[in-house]
Amino acid sequence: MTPPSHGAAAVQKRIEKTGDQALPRQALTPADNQELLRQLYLARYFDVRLIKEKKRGRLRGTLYSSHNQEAIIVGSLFGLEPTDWISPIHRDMPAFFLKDARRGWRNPERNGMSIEEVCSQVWCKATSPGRARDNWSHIGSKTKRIIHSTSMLAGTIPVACGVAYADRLNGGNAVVLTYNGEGSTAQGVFHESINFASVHKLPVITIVENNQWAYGTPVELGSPSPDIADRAKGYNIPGLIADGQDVLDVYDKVMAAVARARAGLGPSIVECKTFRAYGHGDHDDDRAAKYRPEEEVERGRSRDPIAVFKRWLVEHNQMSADEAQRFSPEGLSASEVTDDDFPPEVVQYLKEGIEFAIQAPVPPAEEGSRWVFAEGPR
Amino acid sequence: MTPPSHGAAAVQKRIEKTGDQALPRQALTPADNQELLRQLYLARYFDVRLIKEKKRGRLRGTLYSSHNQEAIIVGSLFGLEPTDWISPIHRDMPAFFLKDARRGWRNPERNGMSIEEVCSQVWCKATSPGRARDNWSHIGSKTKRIIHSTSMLAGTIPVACGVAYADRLNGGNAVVLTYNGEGSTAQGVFHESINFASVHKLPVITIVENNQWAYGTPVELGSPSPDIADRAKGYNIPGLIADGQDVLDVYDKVMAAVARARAGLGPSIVECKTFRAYGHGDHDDDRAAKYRPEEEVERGRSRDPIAVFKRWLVEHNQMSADEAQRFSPEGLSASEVTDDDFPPEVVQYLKEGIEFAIQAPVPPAEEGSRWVFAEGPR
Amino acid sequence: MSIVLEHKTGTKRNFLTAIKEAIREEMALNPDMVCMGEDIGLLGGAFGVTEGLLAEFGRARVIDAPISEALIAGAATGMALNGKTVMMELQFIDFISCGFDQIVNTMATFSYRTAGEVNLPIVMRGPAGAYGGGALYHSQMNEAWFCNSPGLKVLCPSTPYDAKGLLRSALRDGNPVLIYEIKELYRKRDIEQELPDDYTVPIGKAVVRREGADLTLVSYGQNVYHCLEAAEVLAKEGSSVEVIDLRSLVPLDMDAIRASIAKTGRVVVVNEAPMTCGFAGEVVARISTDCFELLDAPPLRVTRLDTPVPWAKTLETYVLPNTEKVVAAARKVLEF
Amino acid sequence: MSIVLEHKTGTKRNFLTAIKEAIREEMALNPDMVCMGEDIGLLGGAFGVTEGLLAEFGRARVIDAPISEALIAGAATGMALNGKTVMMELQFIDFISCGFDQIVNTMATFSYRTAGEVNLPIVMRGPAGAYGGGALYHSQMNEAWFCNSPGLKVLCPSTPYDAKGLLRSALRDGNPVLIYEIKELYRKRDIEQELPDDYTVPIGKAVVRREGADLTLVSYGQNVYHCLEAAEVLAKEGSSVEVIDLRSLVPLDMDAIRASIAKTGRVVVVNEAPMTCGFAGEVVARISTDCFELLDAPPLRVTRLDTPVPWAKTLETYVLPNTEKVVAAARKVLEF
Ligand SMILES: Cc1ncc(C[n+]2csc(CCOP(=O)(O)OP(=O)(O)O)c2C)c(N)n1
Ligand SMILES: Cc1ncc(C[n+]2csc(CCOP(=O)(O)OP(=O)(O)O)c2C)c(N)n1
Ligand SMILES: [Mg+2]
Ligand SMILES: [Mg+2]
Repeated sequence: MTPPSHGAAAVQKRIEKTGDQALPRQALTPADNQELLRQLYLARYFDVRLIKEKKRGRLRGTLYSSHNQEAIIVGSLFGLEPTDWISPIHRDMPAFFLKDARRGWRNPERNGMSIEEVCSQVWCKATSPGRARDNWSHIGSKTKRIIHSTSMLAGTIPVACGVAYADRLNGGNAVVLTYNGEGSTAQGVFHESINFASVHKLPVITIVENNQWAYGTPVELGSPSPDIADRAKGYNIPGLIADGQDVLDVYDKVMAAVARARAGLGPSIVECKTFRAYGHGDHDDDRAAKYRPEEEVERGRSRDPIAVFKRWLVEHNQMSADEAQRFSPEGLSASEVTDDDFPPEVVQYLKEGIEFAIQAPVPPAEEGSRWVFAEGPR
Repeated sequence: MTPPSHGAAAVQKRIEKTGDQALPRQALTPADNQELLRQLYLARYFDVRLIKEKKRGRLRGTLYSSHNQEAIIVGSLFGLEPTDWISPIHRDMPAFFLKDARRGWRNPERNGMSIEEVCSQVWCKATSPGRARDNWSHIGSKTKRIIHSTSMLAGTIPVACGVAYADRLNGGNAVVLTYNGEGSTAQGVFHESINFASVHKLPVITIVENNQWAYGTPVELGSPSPDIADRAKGYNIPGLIADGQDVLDVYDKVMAAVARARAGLGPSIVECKTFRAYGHGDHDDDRAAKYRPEEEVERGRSRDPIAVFKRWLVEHNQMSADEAQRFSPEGLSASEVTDDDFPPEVVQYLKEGIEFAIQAPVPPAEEGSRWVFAEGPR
Repeated sequence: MSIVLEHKTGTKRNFLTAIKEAIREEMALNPDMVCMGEDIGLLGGAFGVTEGLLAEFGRARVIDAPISEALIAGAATGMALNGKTVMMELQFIDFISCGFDQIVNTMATFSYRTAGEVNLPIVMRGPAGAYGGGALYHSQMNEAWFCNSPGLKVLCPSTPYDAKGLLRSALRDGNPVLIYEIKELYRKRDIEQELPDDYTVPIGKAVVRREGADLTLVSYGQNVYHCLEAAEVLAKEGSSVEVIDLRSLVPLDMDAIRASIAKTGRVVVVNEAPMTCGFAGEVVARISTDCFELLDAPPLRVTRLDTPVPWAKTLETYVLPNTEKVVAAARKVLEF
Repeated sequence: MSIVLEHKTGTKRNFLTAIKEAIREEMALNPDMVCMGEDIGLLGGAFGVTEGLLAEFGRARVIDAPISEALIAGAATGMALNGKTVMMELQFIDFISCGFDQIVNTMATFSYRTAGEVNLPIVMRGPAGAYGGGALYHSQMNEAWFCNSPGLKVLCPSTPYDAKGLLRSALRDGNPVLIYEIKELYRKRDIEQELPDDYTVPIGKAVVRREGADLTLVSYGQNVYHCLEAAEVLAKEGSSVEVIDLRSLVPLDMDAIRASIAKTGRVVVVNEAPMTCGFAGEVVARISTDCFELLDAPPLRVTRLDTPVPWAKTLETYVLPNTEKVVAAARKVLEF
């Protein structure tokens, strides 16, 4: 049974480049670009490492891989101010520690989560920001301005609206970035929220990671248009389409939306065309092979965001072809790569996080009945 | 405190005429047009009569007047097949007895409710289609193909989708017309439903009665665009705008949508620009004067649908200027008109319905605990 | 303070005015407070509870929301997450079902899942209850859904004094609080009260509305008045009936219930919501577990039948509790 | 009939397969039946319950819905209104809250508000329950919300036999039926059963899983197994414990409960949902009212604490019922 198809081959064609001469990327220095690449490596390494840990039975819960979608997370976060808010969901684990990472991965002042915090969460330890009370991506931080999501898809967008509204009252100038899969945009609360954001010109940007599949349902059965950006038309707001495999294109489009939001002009939707590397979650890898056509898988894999960006760096003389060869996890699945495929500082960074998490205590049982209601400051 | 405004004066300008030469209206005979006018009178008379009854304390519940919005109900229903489904809501009471009325108001074969049934409902009697278990517009009929709505705004649209989907499976060729206020289109389930209808190309037509106000909230605070039809763009479906005061324009636009739906091309939104004659409900008449600018009220009242249609008939030589004077409730409020302002057959028709309802029994108390679950055929 | 001085101290306030005052006073006291709901600004609310707020506090703090209950609840959560205290009005409590997920899964759980990092000062309130011919969708008492959803406090006052005092407490509580306002009480003349200038009513404390020795009637909302009337009737028959008004469902004041049953040994719980899994059942369950040895007769419930609320008066009366039904149940228990 | 013959009669079926068979058989028998849900077609459902349906019955009758629970519930209502029987899958029962209004206000009330003109043959089913580390949003038992919403039947089977038999009954019932499928039982080996070729299990009948004379344990879903284990432990201590599996919550088989308590005089109700306004409370309330004279000890509840379900194993164990907690409660009642 082959699924109906908007035509996966056509996806690429629909990624309109803005063609704008004054692209935000012009402001990025070669050093910035090196940092972008490092972050891509880090996001990828985090993912492959977790996949391995999960396979070895060391982790509980389901792992929703962000493999191949890292350019969306890295590119969208790179230009944010520390005071901006984000709301990552199931497929965005690296966003927790990449937020504000430009100010230094280990910078304690950084307005993002430390790798220790994130690993503690993955390892279900008391040192996680939520003390291991909800799982995986369901963490957040008020001070670090990361909205805590639930499992209910699109459920954080109204919260983002409230955060943005309050920020304006508080005299702030923050934008709020929410992440969603394309399938989740079918939820009613997506509509209610974007509608409200548009009416009130709230600085809420909805990043739609259109990886063509919502679990086992192709985009054709979830949306009348293959371009989720089209949904923006119903709210009189911009719907940008970015090449989700191209970190600079994501950066450009998101920064355009950010600039607009910060100027008080309201929300945008930024659809990032991408491709889900594996099954929906790690439990789905085998079944995915049955419902997803092999040709689509191959086409998708062919544009690894690390490869795409390295190619650009080489073309723009910011990296030699040799250097580009040095660390090459691109195109390889989690089971194929080794630590040697990644820069040592990336491996080291995560290693420390994992070590910390492994040593950390589990939450004491009696905490189970605490904090149903406020107990005053923790 | 004046409300923000998309500019009520601009509303009229945005009513695009299709300009299409092959307008559905071309098929209407002068006799059809006389019937349309009769139906406008009937809808108006029903409303003013109920307002009077309510004022005298003879009715329970809240009355949401359809005064001044009758062209939407009459024009949208006129071209339907008996097998089509409709789903009227709070402001559409006349729709219950106008459905399929073209086949004869008193025709027992007609696939619409009899005036006795509707009056029984209004008078809260056991002879109402729902045996007076829910109030006012919350009635329906499976055999007559009228979907029973709840109070939850937009809540019947997903039901309409299901009805349409099943009709297709049943081998039918029905369209389903759902009615909504412009404010209700902010509901999440509106989005979920139109999205689904578009994906499956369901023959679901959403009539949006944009009367500029949702209770005490102007359209500006409920929608980013003054044109609710714009919401259609997010679903890749047509969003037509009709002059809700012009019964022929409503007929044309709805019939265009119906033709498209019946051809298997999917849903449409037909926004009908109109104006709420009184307060939101009869309880709101006095307060409405405080939140709604007087100039807006006057501008709105100036285009009574009965007057608009009579003018057209005179211009097109289907009525003499004298005839047009004969029954002239247009521009008058419920308290100003008398029975003499309406054709006698209209007055008589309703009178019989009311008489029936008044004589009808109230539901016996013990029915209160019945039909929570199926009891088999009633 | 000026806002307090403006009160017509000494004059009686009805239930609705008491609520109105509480909101206005808290808005004045707390610059971080925001009100949000459908038609609460320009119109001043379907029942007029928020009349005047827009003029006094401005559009930024008094938000006329679109008809989007899920957005409203979610945005309230986001505002509270970002430092605001939010009063969120449901136009009718019946429509809370449209924002249900945001309330039970996002808002209610926030403190728990963040291990207390985030506390949400949100008050959700709206007109509730039957007896007014509102039929299925303008009559609901659906409090049990929320009592079964950990993380929400649930209140239901029956007097102007409590309505104001509890609402003020709720707005300062730091947790999401859901208040069922009985709309049939909004303008009831014979329950009007003079209110002190500045006071709160603690959340979680029941109150004895009438003392008695033979039977305890436990209730809240408008059913309290059925209980008081029943107590009158029973008094004439020689029975001394105690009436407890719970006011707060979550948390529940079991001490007050227990103390009363210790005296009377007999109890009837009265509540207009559907019986199955309604709050009356919870009260009966706790009583039968905690007060087993004190009971001289089975604890009874008088509730709505397990039906929606129908429109026609005959039907509505048939399915809802009323004074006669309370008296009948009381007699049964007294004669046991 | 071929579809029945295809069963590997004589081989054991697990809980999931039993459900799968019921759906497939009813789809084959009833050409007006439709299945709808997220990922039920191409994927065959998150747990594989609907695997093969798309291939066998085609796209028109096996609908891969968008992630729109309100639409799904509303469309199910519309299809049923227009002649279809609908099996609607919730990917996890937790997400039912996103379609809540459509279920409680549109679907559940349809028969009532149309005075029986419209009956809706709809079965809503989905994986439910905790103990698997699913945390707050993949662990819920929120059945009490729906038991408090008149017009829905609510079931929770604990064996493959019941899962299949009840599902077939539900699909023929003509009312909206909501089935909580305990996902931890889906593939549990030691509860596999041989199933007869063609059978149904009546809705509204409880079953005695173990007979006993000293104490009644009332439960449903996976807590039945905690009760059975507890009964074993208590048997070794010399107590004879009866275990009742309710299977059907609405309607509830009070006769079965009463008959058991008439023997034992003691009862503990066990349920993994939060305590307040949970179904265990309803059972205790009915017992204390209807069986007052039969009780020799207070009826107790063993439920989840009034918290969400936390992720970490330590926490999850702390808040949920288990065999030890049931034993402890039973001892208390037995020693009373
Ligand atoms: C309200 C709700 N319904 C259903 C689910 C189950 N679910 C989890 S992920 C998923 C698919 C999401 O697809 P998409 O939004 O495209 O994100 P992706 O996983 O592809 O990144 C589904 C249906 C859920 N989490 N929430
Ligand atoms: C879900 C829901 N929320 C709120 C309401 C209360 N309510 C009833 S009518 C109405 C205004 C509707 O405005 P609109 O959709 O524009 O229709 P109109 O009355 O103007 O015809 C509101 C808010 C409701 N019925 N349902
Ligand atoms: Mg996706
Ligand atoms: Mg309107």
